Amino acid sequence: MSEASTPPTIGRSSPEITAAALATAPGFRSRHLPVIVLAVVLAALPTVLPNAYYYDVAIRILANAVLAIALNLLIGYCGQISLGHAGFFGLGAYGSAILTTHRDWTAPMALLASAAIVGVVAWVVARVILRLKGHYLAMATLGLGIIVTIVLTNEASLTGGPDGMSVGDMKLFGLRLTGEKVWYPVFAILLVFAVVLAANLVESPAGRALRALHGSEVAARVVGIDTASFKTRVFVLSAVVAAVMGSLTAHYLGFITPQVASFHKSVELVTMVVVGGMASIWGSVFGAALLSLLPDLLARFEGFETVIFGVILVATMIFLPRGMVPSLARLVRREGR
Amino acid sequence: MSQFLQLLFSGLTVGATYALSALGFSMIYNASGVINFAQGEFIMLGGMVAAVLTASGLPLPLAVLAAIVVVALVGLIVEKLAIEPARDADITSIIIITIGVSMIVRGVVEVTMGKGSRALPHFSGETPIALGGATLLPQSLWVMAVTAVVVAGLAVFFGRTRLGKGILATAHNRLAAQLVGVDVKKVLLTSFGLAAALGAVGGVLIAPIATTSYDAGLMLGLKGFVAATFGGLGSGVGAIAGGVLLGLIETMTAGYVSSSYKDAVPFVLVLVILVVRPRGLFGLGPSERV
Amino acid sequence: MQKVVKTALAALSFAAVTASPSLAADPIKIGSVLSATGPAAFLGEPEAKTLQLYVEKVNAAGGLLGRKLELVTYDDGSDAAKANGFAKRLIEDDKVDVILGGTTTGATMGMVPLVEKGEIPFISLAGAVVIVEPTKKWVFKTPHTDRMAAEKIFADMKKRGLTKLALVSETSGFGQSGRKETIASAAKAGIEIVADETYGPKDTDVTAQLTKIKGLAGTQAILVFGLGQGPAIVTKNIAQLGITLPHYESHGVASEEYIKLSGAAAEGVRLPAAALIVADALPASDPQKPVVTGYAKAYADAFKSEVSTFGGHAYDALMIYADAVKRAGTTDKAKVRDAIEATKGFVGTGGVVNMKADDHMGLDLSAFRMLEIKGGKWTLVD
Amino acid sequence: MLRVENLTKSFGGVTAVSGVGFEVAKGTIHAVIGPNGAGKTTLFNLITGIYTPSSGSIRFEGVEIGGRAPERLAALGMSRTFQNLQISMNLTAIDNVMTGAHLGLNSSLLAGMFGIPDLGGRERAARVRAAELMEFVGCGAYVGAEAGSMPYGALKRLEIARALMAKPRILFLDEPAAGLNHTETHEIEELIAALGKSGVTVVLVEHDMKLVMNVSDRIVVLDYGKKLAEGTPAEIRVNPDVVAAYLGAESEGV
Repeated sequence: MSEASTPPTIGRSSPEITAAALATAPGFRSRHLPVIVLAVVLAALPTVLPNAYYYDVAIRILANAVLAIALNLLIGYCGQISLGHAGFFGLGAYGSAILTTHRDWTAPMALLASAAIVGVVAWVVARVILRLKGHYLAMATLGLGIIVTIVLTNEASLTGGPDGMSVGDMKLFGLRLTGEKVWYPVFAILLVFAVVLAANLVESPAGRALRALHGSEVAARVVGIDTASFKTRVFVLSAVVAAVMGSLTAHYLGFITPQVASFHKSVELVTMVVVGGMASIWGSVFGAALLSLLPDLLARFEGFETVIFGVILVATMIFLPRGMVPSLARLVRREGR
Repeated sequence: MSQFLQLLFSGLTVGATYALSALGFSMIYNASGVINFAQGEFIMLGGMVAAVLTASGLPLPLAVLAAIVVVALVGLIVEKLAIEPARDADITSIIIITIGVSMIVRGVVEVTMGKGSRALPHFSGETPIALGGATLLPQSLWVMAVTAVVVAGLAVFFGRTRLGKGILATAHNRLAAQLVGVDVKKVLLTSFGLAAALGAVGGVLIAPIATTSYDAGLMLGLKGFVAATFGGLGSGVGAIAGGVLLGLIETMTAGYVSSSYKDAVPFVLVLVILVVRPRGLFGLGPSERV
Repeated sequence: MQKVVKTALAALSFAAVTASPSLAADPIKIGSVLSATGPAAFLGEPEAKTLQLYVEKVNAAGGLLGRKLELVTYDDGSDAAKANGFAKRLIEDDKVDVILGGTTTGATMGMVPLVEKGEIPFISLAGAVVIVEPTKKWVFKTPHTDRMAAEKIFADMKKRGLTKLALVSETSGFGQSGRKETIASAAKAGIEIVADETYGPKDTDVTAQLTKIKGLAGTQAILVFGLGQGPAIVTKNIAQLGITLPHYESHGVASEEYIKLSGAAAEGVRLPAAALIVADALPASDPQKPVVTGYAKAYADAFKSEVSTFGGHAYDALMIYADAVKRAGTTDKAKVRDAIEATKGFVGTGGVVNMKADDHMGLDLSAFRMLEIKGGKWTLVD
Repeated sequence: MLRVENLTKSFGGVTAVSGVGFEVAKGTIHAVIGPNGAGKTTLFNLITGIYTPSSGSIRFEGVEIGGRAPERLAALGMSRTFQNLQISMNLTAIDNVMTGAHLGLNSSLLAGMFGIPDLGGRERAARVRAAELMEFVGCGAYVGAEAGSMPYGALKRLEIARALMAKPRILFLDEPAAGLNHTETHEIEELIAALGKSGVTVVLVEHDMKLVMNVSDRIVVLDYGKKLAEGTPAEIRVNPDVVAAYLGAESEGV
């Protein structure tokens, strides 16, 4: 404590301390190498995808991965559960469908408008419900999603009711986006962007603030983190991402039903986040891939698929409680030592 | 007036079943801080097992009893195999576990008992009772009466028995309860078994009126969760009040406003209530210590 | 099991599954996407069983054009978005020759753009009019439409001198499409809709809506438009409230299950349905008699359960396809499509099918019989 | 610098703090002591914005701050630690400390996503400073550690480092020595003394009388939510009321 006796500076720098500090900074290689690998894999994938069906599976994985990453920012990093996120996805999808079909808007304009509307809705909602904690927040978000589904089902003159409505192709810069092979690069690029942006975010001061408020809200507040504002902004961010993905998915599929906004879909998204690994971006990518593939893989089990799906969920949460990617990464690290 | 009376009867019947479901939620929430998304499946399972057994020739009272026992056992198994090993997991993870459990229960019922709907015979006939211009099924009286008995029984259990008091103590402060010698593991197990049995009772009571099928659990479970939140999670009085209130709101909305939006109204209302009272109508205030 | 492993490996690794070039002895691949689980499972399950049963039967009888049939079925879990994905899988990966199915209208409409683009014959098992109106080149359907059901009911009401109808429809796709068609064709038939209520498919109590209807003066009949257990609850609630008005149901409840669930409350209920469920009561002269009794017996023998008209739709779809292939003498998709469109006088469980370029269903009102439940049994009204 | 007047807080029917008033001068070390349940932590929570006062006034450099949210008080230069550890266990140790620099960094989500915050090297500088502070408070060995793997004593220091990271003008320490052994307590005492010398105004709640008497310039004594006495350590040591309160408390076996 000898340095303390020479005021007024608190804390002395030394080359050793500086080196030790910088060694803890997230390294360029550890952060960007996996992204480059991802980009290369996604770019190479078309050479081995035999036909449009596999493109379709790939696109579903990509879209779900983007959704899961955005939701993970809210659930995994920020610690705020949402059991109604498909509601925003559905609003985006139907926003685009309705504006292009009934109002003759161009698809990009409709997408932007729906995203903006969802942003405003999410902001208003967040201001009100993010004061709630734990299961009360779960209930509120769940209710929100269900209300969206009910409205989409009932307003049949706009939405086509429970049987759904078709959505036209999207034109972007004079290019008509249609077919799996055209959409694949769009979603692939989006995922790479999502991974890079999310990785940057969680390592930034804003990301640190999010994680800190998850760990201890009161500690975060006394160092000046406006927790209410952060929660709101992340909620809005993940809602807008969901809306944009909803719009794109609607154009890609060409047909949507209110089930895109259902409780089931919300739970599926949360499951991707949790099974893949909370507060892990790669976990979300992995969780999305796994849970998007499972229904296809289990399609032939004739009735037992629900049981198997449930067993996988329960077993993962019991044996790999932090989710697959973080738990396995930890195991590998321990083995390596 | 007779229309109002009719809606009141319907609302109370439906509300009583929601109350039973909500009580199940509250009981498990109290003992473990877990919202059990499989509670609806317990209700479904109760109705299905009883229906299958009566269809195979077992007398109704025996079938009902057997169904309650079977479902309680399932509740115990669920706690032992799925909840206990994950004690320290995050809220979100435990929600996923209970959702996984509900898928397993639903899937097993689907495979073993089929996808069709089933009805249980009414306990004492189907001749409606006329009352002030409205009619009431004898089964509705069963629903309300049994709910009242269950509520009274639970009051005695929590107020008088050692185990019941232990559950309450654990709900209040797990560590302190452990220190004064409450067997927390046993409390958790009991609460799951009891909640499952409660669900089964609800399922058996409502099955003659509403019929049942392997996929009936989700909606009943969600309604129970809404009712429990209405009243304030963990509050017994709140669960009953929430359930009855929810049933009344639904039928009154369907009767006087719009049947299309009757399912949306409870969710809108639960949002409003949470905004005004973040812990429901009868929930306790926040007790965070810094 | 081997197939599962193969699928698993292929999907996981995206390894190229080389599509083997078509040989003459290759089986004819029948693709289907059905709602074997989920809310529409009670429709999809008998459909799936029927296809399975009759593909076996056709193969046992020597197949089609000397080739065996191979059935590839996927379960969409009653989720239209999944149906869309599985249709892609059938077209692109399984390379099927025809797609039967789409248990629900939503699932069907989700697949329509794909089959139109993929130029593959598609016979839907779902009810709504939108599937075949406007006519889509590759899309056909076997079940009667909800509009026909409404018209059949209106005709029966007229005969009984009833004109004021209270409508109770389900918020499912089936119910809402039925509601739309009922309201749209009511005026033309001279029927006035005096109440328009709805209920959810999982509702446990509908007395509130019915109490409202009970309080309305001048109502002469009630029509419930829904599927599965919902209408049974409505029926029980009608009895509970002591409403004695003539009570119609849609063709959506034409299965034994409805009578079982409703019990005594179903007494006197009328509904339009295919000849299938009254197979035994049909006069011997009825052209459908041999077909429906044959199917009903085969199904009951194989699965130890009662037939429903829904399984019949699958039977009709498979047989219409088989018939078209025989006439075309090839499985060439365009030629088979033309042959399906030229189907004339085909006797199925749903009625006698006469397709035209602008009619891809080919059924008229004669295909519907008005039934009444008497003593817990279906009986013919006319 | 800080002036508390007639501060009162009641929870339901219970009055936890009643009419307390005192003043903290810039650059001094001020202690708040009292038996368990005397309202010390409640007083801290009121001043640092966790609780809203029922009545009374809190002025920080002449500005009324009663009921202001903690995040707004942090912007004014107020920082604190907690009696029950409040560490984000999902972060590394050094990241916990770095959260203290939050207000000095660009915390926009968009900027974060596009990697802008570190363009000026501010993030890097903050990281170095965080390590220096960890060294300063005596947990430099844990610079590369996960917070979850650190022992209790080190976590208490980590909280102080985090509070210092915010460059506070006034620092509230809530029982900094609680749960520490004799040696550790002594080190914390030296640390607090060093802080005082460097010009930070310190207010602390502490049970360890030796530590309080050694480092404090002034002491406020609370009992049953009321101010019992105030003065220098020498005055407090001989104050008959204080002696009575503590003897009374001790005779009850506290």
